[in-house]
Amino acid sequence: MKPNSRPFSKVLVANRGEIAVRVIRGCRELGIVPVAVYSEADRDALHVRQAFEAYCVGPAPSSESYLQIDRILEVAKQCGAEAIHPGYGFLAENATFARAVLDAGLTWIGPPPEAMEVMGDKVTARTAMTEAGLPVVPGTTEPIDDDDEAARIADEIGFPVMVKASAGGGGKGMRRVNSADELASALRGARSEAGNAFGDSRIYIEKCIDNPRHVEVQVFSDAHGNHVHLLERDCSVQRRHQKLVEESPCPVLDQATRDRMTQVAVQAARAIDYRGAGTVEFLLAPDGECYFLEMNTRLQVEHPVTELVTGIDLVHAQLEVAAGRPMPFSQEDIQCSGHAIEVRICAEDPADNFRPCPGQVASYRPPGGPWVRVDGALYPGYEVPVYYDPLLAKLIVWGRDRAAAIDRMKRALREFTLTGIRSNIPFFVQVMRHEPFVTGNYDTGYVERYLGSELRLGEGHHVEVAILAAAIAEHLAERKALETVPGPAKSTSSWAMAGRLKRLGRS
Amino acid sequence: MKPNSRPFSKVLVANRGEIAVRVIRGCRELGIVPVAVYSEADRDALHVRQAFEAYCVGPAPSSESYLQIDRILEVAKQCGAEAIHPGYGFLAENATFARAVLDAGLTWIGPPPEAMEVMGDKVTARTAMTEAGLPVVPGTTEPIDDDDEAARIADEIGFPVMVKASAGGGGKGMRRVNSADELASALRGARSEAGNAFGDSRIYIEKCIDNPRHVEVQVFSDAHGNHVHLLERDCSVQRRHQKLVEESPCPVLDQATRDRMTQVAVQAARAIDYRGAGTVEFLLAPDGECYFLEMNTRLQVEHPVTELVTGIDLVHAQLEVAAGRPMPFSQEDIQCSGHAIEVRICAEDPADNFRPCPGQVASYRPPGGPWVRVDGALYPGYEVPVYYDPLLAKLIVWGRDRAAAIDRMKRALREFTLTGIRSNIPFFVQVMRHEPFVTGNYDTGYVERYLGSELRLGEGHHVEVAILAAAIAEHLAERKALETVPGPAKSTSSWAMAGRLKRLGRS
Amino acid sequence: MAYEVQLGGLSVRAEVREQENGCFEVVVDDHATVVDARFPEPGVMHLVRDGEAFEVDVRAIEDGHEVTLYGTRYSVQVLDERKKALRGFGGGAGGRGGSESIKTSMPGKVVALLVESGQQVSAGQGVVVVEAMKMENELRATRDGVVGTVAVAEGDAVEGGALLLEIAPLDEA
Amino acid sequence: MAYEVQLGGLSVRAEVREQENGCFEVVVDDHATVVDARFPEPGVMHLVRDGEAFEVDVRAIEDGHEVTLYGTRYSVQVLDERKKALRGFGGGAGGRGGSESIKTSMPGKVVALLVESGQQVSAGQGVVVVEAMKMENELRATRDGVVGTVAVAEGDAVEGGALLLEIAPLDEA
Repeated sequence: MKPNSRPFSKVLVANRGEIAVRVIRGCRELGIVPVAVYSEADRDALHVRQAFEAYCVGPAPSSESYLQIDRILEVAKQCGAEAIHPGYGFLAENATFARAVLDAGLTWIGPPPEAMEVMGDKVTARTAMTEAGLPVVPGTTEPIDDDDEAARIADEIGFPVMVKASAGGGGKGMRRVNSADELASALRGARSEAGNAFGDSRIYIEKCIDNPRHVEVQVFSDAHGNHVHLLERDCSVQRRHQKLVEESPCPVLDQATRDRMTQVAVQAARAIDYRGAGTVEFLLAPDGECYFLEMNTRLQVEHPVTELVTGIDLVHAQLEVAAGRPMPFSQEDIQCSGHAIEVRICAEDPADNFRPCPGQVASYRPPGGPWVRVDGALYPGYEVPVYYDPLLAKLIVWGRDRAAAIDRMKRALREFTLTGIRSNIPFFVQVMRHEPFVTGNYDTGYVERYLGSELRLGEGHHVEVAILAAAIAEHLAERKALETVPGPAKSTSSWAMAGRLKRLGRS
Repeated sequence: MKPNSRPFSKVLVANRGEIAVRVIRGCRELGIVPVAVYSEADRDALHVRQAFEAYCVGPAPSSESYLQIDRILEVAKQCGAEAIHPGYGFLAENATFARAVLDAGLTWIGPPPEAMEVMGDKVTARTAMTEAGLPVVPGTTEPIDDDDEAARIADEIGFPVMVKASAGGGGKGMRRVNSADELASALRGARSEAGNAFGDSRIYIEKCIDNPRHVEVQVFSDAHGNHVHLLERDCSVQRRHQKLVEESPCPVLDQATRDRMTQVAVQAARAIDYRGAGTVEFLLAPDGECYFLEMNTRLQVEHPVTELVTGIDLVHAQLEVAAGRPMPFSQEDIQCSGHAIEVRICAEDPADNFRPCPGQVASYRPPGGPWVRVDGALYPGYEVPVYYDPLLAKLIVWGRDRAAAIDRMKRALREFTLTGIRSNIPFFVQVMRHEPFVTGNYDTGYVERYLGSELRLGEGHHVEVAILAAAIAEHLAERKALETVPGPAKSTSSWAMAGRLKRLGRS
Repeated sequence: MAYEVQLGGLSVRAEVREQENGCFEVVVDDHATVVDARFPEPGVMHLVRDGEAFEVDVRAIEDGHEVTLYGTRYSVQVLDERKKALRGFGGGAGGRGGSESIKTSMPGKVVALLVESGQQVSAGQGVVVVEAMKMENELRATRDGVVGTVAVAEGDAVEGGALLLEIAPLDEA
Repeated sequence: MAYEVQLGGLSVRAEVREQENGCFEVVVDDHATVVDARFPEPGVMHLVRDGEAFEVDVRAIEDGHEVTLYGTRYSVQVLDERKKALRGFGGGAGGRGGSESIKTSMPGKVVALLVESGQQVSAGQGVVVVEAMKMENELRATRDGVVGTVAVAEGDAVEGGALLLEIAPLDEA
């Protein structure tokens, strides 16, 4: 019963939002002092509230705070952190940062910078993986600067093509182009987004595989040459290349393809002498072929689904192997038990083209009960800032099988209280009862295919309830407006009314 | 991937609080319409908010609402419920109610009334279990009415003795008596409490086993003669026979004793032709002997720890077997994976002898993240009524091993935001870092042994932080008092101050 | 109070009366319903009607309330006599024939102006790019026309609903 | 403002000043500390001091605040000049020699009165049973004496802190 010695005494978490909270939780559980950094807009953010130390690193824009390598390293040295965990996004896949961390004599909780560089540039990654024997999607083997050249190459590959950021990830700087006349706008948009997101506006072009599924394999490696996989995740429910729903295992993968895919993923990790948590992404074509898409050299947003089906804590494991220890499990220990599904809850309005909806959270009560997990950065009264990604929380459920997991997700979604801002929770309620999703019969075009029709939010069977609720709400609002200056002669019932109204969020 | 047909279409949940919420969640997950009943004090309770139908069954006192058999049956018939789930407490172990449910042509989600009667009366239970070959604690074989007779018997057994309610459970109507002069007061207290809690004031006397552990075995049976166990739980961390912390597996049980105990528990279930979820409780003496204590013929408060180590949803299973189906698992399917710990979060002040602290919840934010489960009935603004049990929520964590589970529990407890009322959360923080608990070296006397000393809440290393926080809070409170009528000429900063203050809960 | 309530194509008359016991009697087109409505958390309404229970999110919007339940969102217009009268004077939604406004529906930052005042544009053409929460959104011309007022400059922070630029019909230019 | 702050045996002078940037400068016995204090949720204070971060529960109590962090609860008296003066007049805690009051610390119901006015009792003897949240609590005499005023009857609902009965010393009876 003796507790393990902690891998580090103090770790700086160079991130914000739910992933910073996730890593801080992992640190606290291992007895590590977690250090938060924050921008001026994030003083009241949950990751700051949960850290043991917290330092402001600059103004709200991430380029002036969370992307300030020098400032973050200065804080790390000043507070005596031994290691830096980058989360995902921001500097997580920035090899320059990783090197700077190492040069400062600190431990980088991530893969070797060389591995990051190979995979960080999507073009060199394609080349390296081809050499390692992985199947890749046809496309350019180097970045394209010139619009005319891009047009020529796209024509050669044949439309539709994908324009992708060389430094990309998470769908940023990515555009599908159906025909030549859309190309110029797509190139402009992709370059600008990529420049803003990664500080690198280079793009490349790839054949567009129609109706593929996005299936990825979680790999894990240590510094002792051990490489394992932790099964696959299906992340095909996407909108504009932003994943919305992820699950493990993939509902349609046959065991032979799974074996091939997981084996190839481990092969990729071994080829680049990988270390820590990584993800090898594949496109699974309708004909059963799979193509290497890219490797994400970091912890993924969707890592919890893997944690729930394997029982392995990936953040703990990252911290252990970063400290030079052998990974605390072997391939035989990794068994898939049951089924897990995650949805990404964002400050977006699904009824209005998923437009971002920052603002103040009025009420927040996450679902609870059996096999429901919420990884989030929310609390009642939290002001969602406009400066960052709209991801607020992830809701993850586990069930004995996929049907049980879907039923549990439905229950949990309806139990989720989040008002004051609009979120995409209603959209997920629709998805969980939508036949193509329930039967597992979906691909990466799923959301766009059904968004305007079967996944519309505007129609339902409770018109009468909506009318009653709206009429009562209006009645109370007008009652309140009439009672402008409540004096001592007022009856208590009007006070009660005012109280009710206030709680209704009308004032 | 075809969904299972639901065992019932509509189920009435004859309870309140966290267990009603738990059962409603289970119903919703299986596609069953959950019907809540509530007292006038519970209109805004979470179980009402989460049900699909809700009916008021009477005034606040439970004797006039949750214990009103006729009224509850009337609601069940009126709304077309097919079955009734009693939760725990209230009518859960009332055989008269179970029979009335059956007589009304409804399904009782619980064991046969005969089995409830045998086990419900602790005296007949002792007799039956002796006959079935289980080891029992020495004591009276029938209830005692007369104080003089009680004194004689207690003398015969030898002090210390336990006075227990014949109809008892959950520590209600239970008293330890160290010497003859304490007996009269104990008898009076136990009878009165038993009468109030169970409508049955009969008591009996048992030998007091000193320094035992309380270890119990979860059993499960169906109507087809299948009886299995789902391993054990250690619930020795108690105060006045109220369990506070439960874990599975028991940290000190050797495999031989575990095998014997689980086998005997299944034997008990089989002997009384049991059905559904039940718990056979044992006292584990320091010498390794175990004694049958009682059988609880219902779902226990602490069932989640068993769910987390076995992956089996006990509420789903209850619903399935109540519908006459065979249990959806066999003994071989039940494997213990990792370790789970639960703490019972109550509206009690651990610094003031655990006195009940009802009131309004100011802020509530449950912990989240990996392998943390909260089963509760709380929300921000919820008014905890004075009429019922102080249990507000259960915090349950899972870890790969016991040390990991304790570390996770520490993390989760510190993350738990609950203000406005006092709770016993600070007490659990103390327990989780207290050496006797951490090493598993505790028994049922643990809490009373250390409460006044090592588990005291009053001493810590953050005196300076406390002084700073209190001084700033006072400063803001006084600033607010000075700004009695903010006029238009006031600066915005005083408004900001007032806002801060309000959020601080001072007005 | 009595209201005209509109939802989708539906329009009904609803009157709300408070009862002694704190419940509401709502008369919808002469059909009376008693609703026990509570507000357990900000923005949340819990209703019990004849035993059926519903928990809904309620959010004030222009001229009414947005009600969300079970994955469906209902935009309900609730107009009293005064509001109806105002509406009558104000006319319908959107000025026909006049200039059209390009507005951003979300707060964010103008990262690129793709057109300038006086420039001729065709419907669907990208005119301005706004970044909000790290995503760039290209707003497009809603009609053929000529760019009129340009109310923002590149780099400006803008509120939700802010006017970015106007596009006048060709014949008015 | 300046306060006398007492915690356990400790007594210090603390002065709080607000800074332009919203932080607080707290001078404790001439040692100045800058604290960035925020109130993210009701009853919750988050403090950052020299990079160290603490989230504490703060609850107003008589003459001060109760501060809870990391499983420890600190009852901190915070007195300004006015309160200190009032305290000086009021004398110490608990009247020595006079009647002692039996109060309930929690709201609940009186289920049994075990003594009556004029009855002689000894310290530790059960005098009244109060039920709160389904648990019965027998309150005991805190001294030998004679029961004086009995302020409640069986079945009464009582608030937290309510006087139940008084016990006078034997010599005063």
